[in-house]
Amino acid sequence: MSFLRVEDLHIDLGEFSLKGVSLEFERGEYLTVMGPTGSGKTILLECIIGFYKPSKGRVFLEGRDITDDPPEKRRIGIVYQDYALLPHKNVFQNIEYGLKKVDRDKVSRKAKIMEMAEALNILHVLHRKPTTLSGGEQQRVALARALVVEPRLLLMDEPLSALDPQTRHTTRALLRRIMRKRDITVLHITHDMDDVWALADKVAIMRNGRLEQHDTMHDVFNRPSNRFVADFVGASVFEGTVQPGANGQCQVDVGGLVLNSIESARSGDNVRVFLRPENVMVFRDRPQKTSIQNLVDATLEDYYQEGILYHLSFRSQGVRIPAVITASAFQELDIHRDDTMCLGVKAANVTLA
Amino acid sequence: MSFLRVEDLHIDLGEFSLKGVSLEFERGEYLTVMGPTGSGKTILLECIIGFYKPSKGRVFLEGRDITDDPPEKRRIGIVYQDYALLPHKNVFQNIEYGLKKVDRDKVSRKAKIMEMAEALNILHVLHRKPTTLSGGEQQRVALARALVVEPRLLLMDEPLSALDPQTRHTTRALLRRIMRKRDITVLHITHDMDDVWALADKVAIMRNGRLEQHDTMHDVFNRPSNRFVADFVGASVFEGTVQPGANGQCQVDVGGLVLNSIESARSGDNVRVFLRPENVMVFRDRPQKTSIQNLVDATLEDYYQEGILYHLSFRSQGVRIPAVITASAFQELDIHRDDTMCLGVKAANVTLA
Amino acid sequence: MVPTFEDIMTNIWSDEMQLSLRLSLLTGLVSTVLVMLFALPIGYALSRLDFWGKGVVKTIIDLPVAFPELVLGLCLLLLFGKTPIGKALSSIGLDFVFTKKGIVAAQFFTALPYSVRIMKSTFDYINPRMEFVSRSLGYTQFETFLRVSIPLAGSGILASTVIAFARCIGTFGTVLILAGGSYMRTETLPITLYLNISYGNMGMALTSGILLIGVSFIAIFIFEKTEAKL
Amino acid sequence: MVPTFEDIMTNIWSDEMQLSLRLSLLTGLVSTVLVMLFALPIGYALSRLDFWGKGVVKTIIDLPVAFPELVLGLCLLLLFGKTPIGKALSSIGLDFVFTKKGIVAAQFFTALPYSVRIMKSTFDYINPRMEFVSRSLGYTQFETFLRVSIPLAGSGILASTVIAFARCIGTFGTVLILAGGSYMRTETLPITLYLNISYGNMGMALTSGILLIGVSFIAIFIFEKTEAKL
Amino acid sequence: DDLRIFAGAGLMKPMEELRQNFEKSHDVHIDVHYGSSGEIFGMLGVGQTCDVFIPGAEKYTRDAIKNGWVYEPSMKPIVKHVPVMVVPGGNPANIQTLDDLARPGVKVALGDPKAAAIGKVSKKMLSKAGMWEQVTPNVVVYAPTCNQLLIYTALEQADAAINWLDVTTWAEGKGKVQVVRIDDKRNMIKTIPTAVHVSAKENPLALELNDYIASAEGLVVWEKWGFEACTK
Ligand SMILES: Nc1ncnc2c1ncn2[C@@H]1O[C@H](COP(=O)(O)OP(=O)(O)OP(=O)(O)O)[C@@H](O)[C@H]1O
Ligand SMILES: Nc1ncnc2c1ncn2[C@@H]1O[C@H](COP(=O)(O)OP(=O)(O)OP(=O)(O)O)[C@@H](O)[C@H]1O
Ligand code: MOO
Ligand SMILES: [Mg+2]
Ligand SMILES: [Mg+2]
Repeated sequence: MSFLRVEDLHIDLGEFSLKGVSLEFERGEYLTVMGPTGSGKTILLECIIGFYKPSKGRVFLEGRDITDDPPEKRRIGIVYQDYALLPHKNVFQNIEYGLKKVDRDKVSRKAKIMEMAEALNILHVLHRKPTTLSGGEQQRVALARALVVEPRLLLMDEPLSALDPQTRHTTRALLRRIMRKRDITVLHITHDMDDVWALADKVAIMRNGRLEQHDTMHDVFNRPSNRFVADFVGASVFEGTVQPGANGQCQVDVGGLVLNSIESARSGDNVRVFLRPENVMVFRDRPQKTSIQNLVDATLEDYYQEGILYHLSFRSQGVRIPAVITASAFQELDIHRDDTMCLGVKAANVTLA
Repeated sequence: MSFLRVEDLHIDLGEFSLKGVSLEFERGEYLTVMGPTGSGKTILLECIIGFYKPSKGRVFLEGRDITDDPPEKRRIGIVYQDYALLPHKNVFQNIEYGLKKVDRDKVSRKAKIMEMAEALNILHVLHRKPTTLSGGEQQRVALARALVVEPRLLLMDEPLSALDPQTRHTTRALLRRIMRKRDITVLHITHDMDDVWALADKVAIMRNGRLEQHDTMHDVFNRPSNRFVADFVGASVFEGTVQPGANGQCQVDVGGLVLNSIESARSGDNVRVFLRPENVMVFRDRPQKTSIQNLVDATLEDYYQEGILYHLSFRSQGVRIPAVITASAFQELDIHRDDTMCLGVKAANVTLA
Repeated sequence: MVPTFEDIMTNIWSDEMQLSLRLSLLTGLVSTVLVMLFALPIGYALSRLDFWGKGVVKTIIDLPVAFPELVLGLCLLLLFGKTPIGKALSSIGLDFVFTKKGIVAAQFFTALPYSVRIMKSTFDYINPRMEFVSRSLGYTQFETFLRVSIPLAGSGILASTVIAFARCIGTFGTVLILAGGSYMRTETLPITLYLNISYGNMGMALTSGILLIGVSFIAIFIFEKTEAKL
Repeated sequence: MVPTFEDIMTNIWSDEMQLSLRLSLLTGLVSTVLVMLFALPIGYALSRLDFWGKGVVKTIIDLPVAFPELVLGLCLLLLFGKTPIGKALSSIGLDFVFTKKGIVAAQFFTALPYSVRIMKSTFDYINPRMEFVSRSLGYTQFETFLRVSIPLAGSGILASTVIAFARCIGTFGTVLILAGGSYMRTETLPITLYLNISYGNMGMALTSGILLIGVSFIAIFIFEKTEAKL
Repeated sequence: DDLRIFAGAGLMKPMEELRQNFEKSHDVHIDVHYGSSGEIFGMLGVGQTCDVFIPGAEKYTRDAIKNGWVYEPSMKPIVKHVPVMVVPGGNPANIQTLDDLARPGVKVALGDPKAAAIGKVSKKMLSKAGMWEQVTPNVVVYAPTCNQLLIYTALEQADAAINWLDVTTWAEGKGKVQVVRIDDKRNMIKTIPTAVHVSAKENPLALELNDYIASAEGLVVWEKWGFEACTK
């Protein structure tokens, strides 16, 4: 029995509708939800918590149908995108507000709040009213308020978006620690890939009111179910044909380019082949002794810099292969447009579907 | 004469104060402001726009002292952290609101709005009231409202924080295009390094109500003025002594490790030496023929993965050297803890101060 | 005792009732408009500005609510009577004692405190940052008041208008004292009701009561319905 | 005509004035509390719930504001008089005609519509998401109403209370008709004022007027001052 | 157990004393409701009841009897009600006789002929004198009660008003108004009656109160407050 099960959820808001979202995950799992802005992530979350009543579909929590429960019976923690702090209470009281319902002991409440505030570095604003806080401070208060009650299920809507990289980093570590220790199940909406890498067990991708894919992190990133998801997670997709022969492993012909994969597939099948640019190694010369099973000569068509990374776009036999390398590697390889270089991809990094 | 000059700005909000912030930049420049949450970025912006009256200090715009001007005379565009869309007007009217003051022609207004809405991908919500928009949609409307009037100075407070990576990317491109074309000067508060890399001419770093550094992007990242800034921008700092001799270039002794730099310094001087981890190349074996002037053997003490990147921490002769490489490079190099490897840094990437 | 439906219809079409009805509606609407024209800026100022003695000013503005209508009427009579103020107003044609203008004045001063107090509280709920954004887009403080503060105060303006109108149309004592409550001259519906009770003319009294309720109901219903558009 | 300061002091300490003052304050406070106890939930329901015929319900609630006090008093007299409702209430000890309880009833029904309307508009300005967060943290709808909606409505509650209190302490006609306005028994300050004008006792009349203004001023001032704490 | 009186507003001063006397001697509580004659008459009209009914002029009691509200045998005349002209202190328009009310430019305040007893009397009196048509253009207000009429005179909103003599006593004492007598030929003096409501005709206490108010003992009180007994 899954912990949270969302079954065929529909909701119609006139201009926008959720169209049959089904989702389930287990106790203790950490699900991140991604998707373009306006794809319905927040609405989905507000359906689960009970702010919107679905026109069709059910929500089950620990096997119980909670679709018609009032929110106070659901006991689902939430961190709102716009924080929704109570303006008439100070920060301490805001955090204490929900805790009062689960912990009758004032001293123990205070200890918990202080611990949480310390971890989130908001001790200095505990006595202040939320309206005087900076964006990042408000966000951490909202987080503290939700975390301190240790809800069985915690929904978070872009909970780290207003934090600086440093704080975001430490807060992620905090989240990881609490989730493990308290066995909290989490649904976390984010636009930040780093949140996904650092926290997620599973990933759901939404588009236009529909769930495009809902899978383990590895599968979503390496085996996107369609081109939209592939683009969204930054994977490359090719159409290929499985070739006859080969030893246990499998060979796929992608427009003349033959790639080895450790996955198994029936010879002659048409398959989709996925590559992630960060798994493509770039060599100036073809390496001599190496375990890399796919080595391809390719020409650099284009590149651009983004922060400390260079995004390269190679072409080999009519197939476009992307790669990502660091600034230092870029310098070291002394790369120029139209250079012909050697690309390497491990057979384990060529996924099929 | 600089375009915007902030002179020794003080403001006291009880718990928090801005303590003598001075800042200036030229017409057409793009300044990004970073800093930990609660460091006073928003307050600084609200002082410039006139929401807070400074207790001391002046603000000059194009040479004119505007410190006491009412906001409507300043004509400074603003994108608020919490958007501040007018709830009684629909999205079109929100965008049109400021435009009415600068363009009396309805047809031309409409054309401008449609163009802006198209570029920001909010055409489908133009007729909606802001309260029904998703976070990212609201943010883009706030951006459109500020951009469409083409203010001489535009202040933006985390204007891309609620957008998905894809949209953020295209919006950055849009910003770059508009700024160049319209000669708009920008002050942009952000927590996202990618914004800085992609957009900034200059960078200011705030902490605790003070401006820690305000310089060109290159200098802030490669020559941080103190350890706080260095940590914030992710650079490593070492104390070193300039060694005698050498040919035009300069050699610095950092705890026994000798690094070459293309910068000049007087022999015997104590200097600070900066390295950026993405400029450190990692080799399994010492490369044979290479132009890299600094090659150091070092032991891998620790590493962790963040997204597609691996952060490595090496030690050589008591000096801790960080490096960043991509997942593919990590695999290719087949790295393990306690391996001894060779690190390379170009002399151009060793900066001194 | 209970008048028949035909009685009521005849009463409604009587000259006295027609005049009273028209006068009530006219003065009620004019007064309500005037009240709101004053209440909006005063309420806004009380909400946004901070000045020494604000508590006292607010109290003085609230105070007339506590006055029995007859007392308020007397105060107005004293104010507009043989005082310099009264004479000055009189010399520019603003004669309030025993006149139709007096009805408006009486209604105005009866309803104003309510509306001001409601508008002040309403503006307290409006985020000044909204107004600031408008100003940063080039609108003056006054334009911003018109284009941002007032539209955002919609629900409060509605409450304020409904109460002002109801108070204006229903006020009796103030109008009676200041405007005299003379038959067919300064006779609004509440005065018609009162006069006809005194005349022992229960049919007319009842009719004016019914008319007052009917007119108020329709007017308030229309006001309340506009909410959907806010 | 103008009484001396000594006159006023003697008048203030007269039995009639003391009784009237105490009765005014007592009934005014009791009524105000009762009004707010009813106005808060009713206003909340009108703001949050959507139901068929809401426009009509709102209009009916607003309507009594448009009634002249005497009419409202008569309506109450008819309601609490020899009707089944009146008899039922009477049988449980709630006798409103010509009693002190009647003063409270009269004031209550006079002030209630104002307070309800103001509270409705106030709750319109409160983001329901705040209430939702509270419920998701385990508070029931009623607890949330007490702990979130009401505190957030602070400024509106203040406006509502001030107007309710002022209206209660100042209402005259309703009290006169329902509670009888009899000397030394159901005599509030406005009634004292009226009775003494009628007695031709201008000194006492003026004193009660001054007292009414003074008491209202102090009470409203105290209310308005609490705003700082909201 | 309690008794209720509906009395004309102008009769308050003697009525209060009479009430206290009767309460003491009979250990009973009495509520008195004061209003203009038209108003208390109207209250009977909407079904309100009282024990004793004392309007400002006999006409109201007669009408009440006609409508079956008041018990006819109980009706007793008490005192006279005397109309006079009331002018602001100092008599700025120099009003001396009834004819002065017709002088152009004089601001006249009258009681509403249909609402107030005094209005009814004024209209009759002026009509009989053939002056109604001349005076009406001068009328600035028809006040529904005699009290209101007095206020307008005291506040100089009218140069003259026709009002009851007894109503003016306080204001006269304070120098706010002056009384100008109307010549007896043209004046119309009224009587104030007391009577028992039909619902109380079986109540001995009500009848006793009614008797007391009109008794010799009661008349002493009335005279003390400036009223003139009918019998004289
Ligand atoms: N009350 C409403 N009525 C109509 N449409 C609505 C309403 N609320 C939201 N929407 C629309 O539903 C869509 C999904 O909204 P939602 O807030 O779930 O987006 P999101 O995925 O959370 O986006 P973001 O990443 O920008 O927060 C948006 O296009 C939004 O405009
Ligand atoms: N009205 C106020 N009264 C007192 N302190 C305030 C007030 N407004 C802001 N502060 C405090 O000033 C500090 C700076 O706030 P500011 O909003 O400028 O931070 P910021 O740098 O923009 O942070 P963030 O990145 O989280 O938005 C914060 O600690 C905040 O709590
Ligand atoms: O007592 Mo009267 O009826 O006002 O003249
Ligand atoms: Mg969202
Ligand atoms: Mg900020």
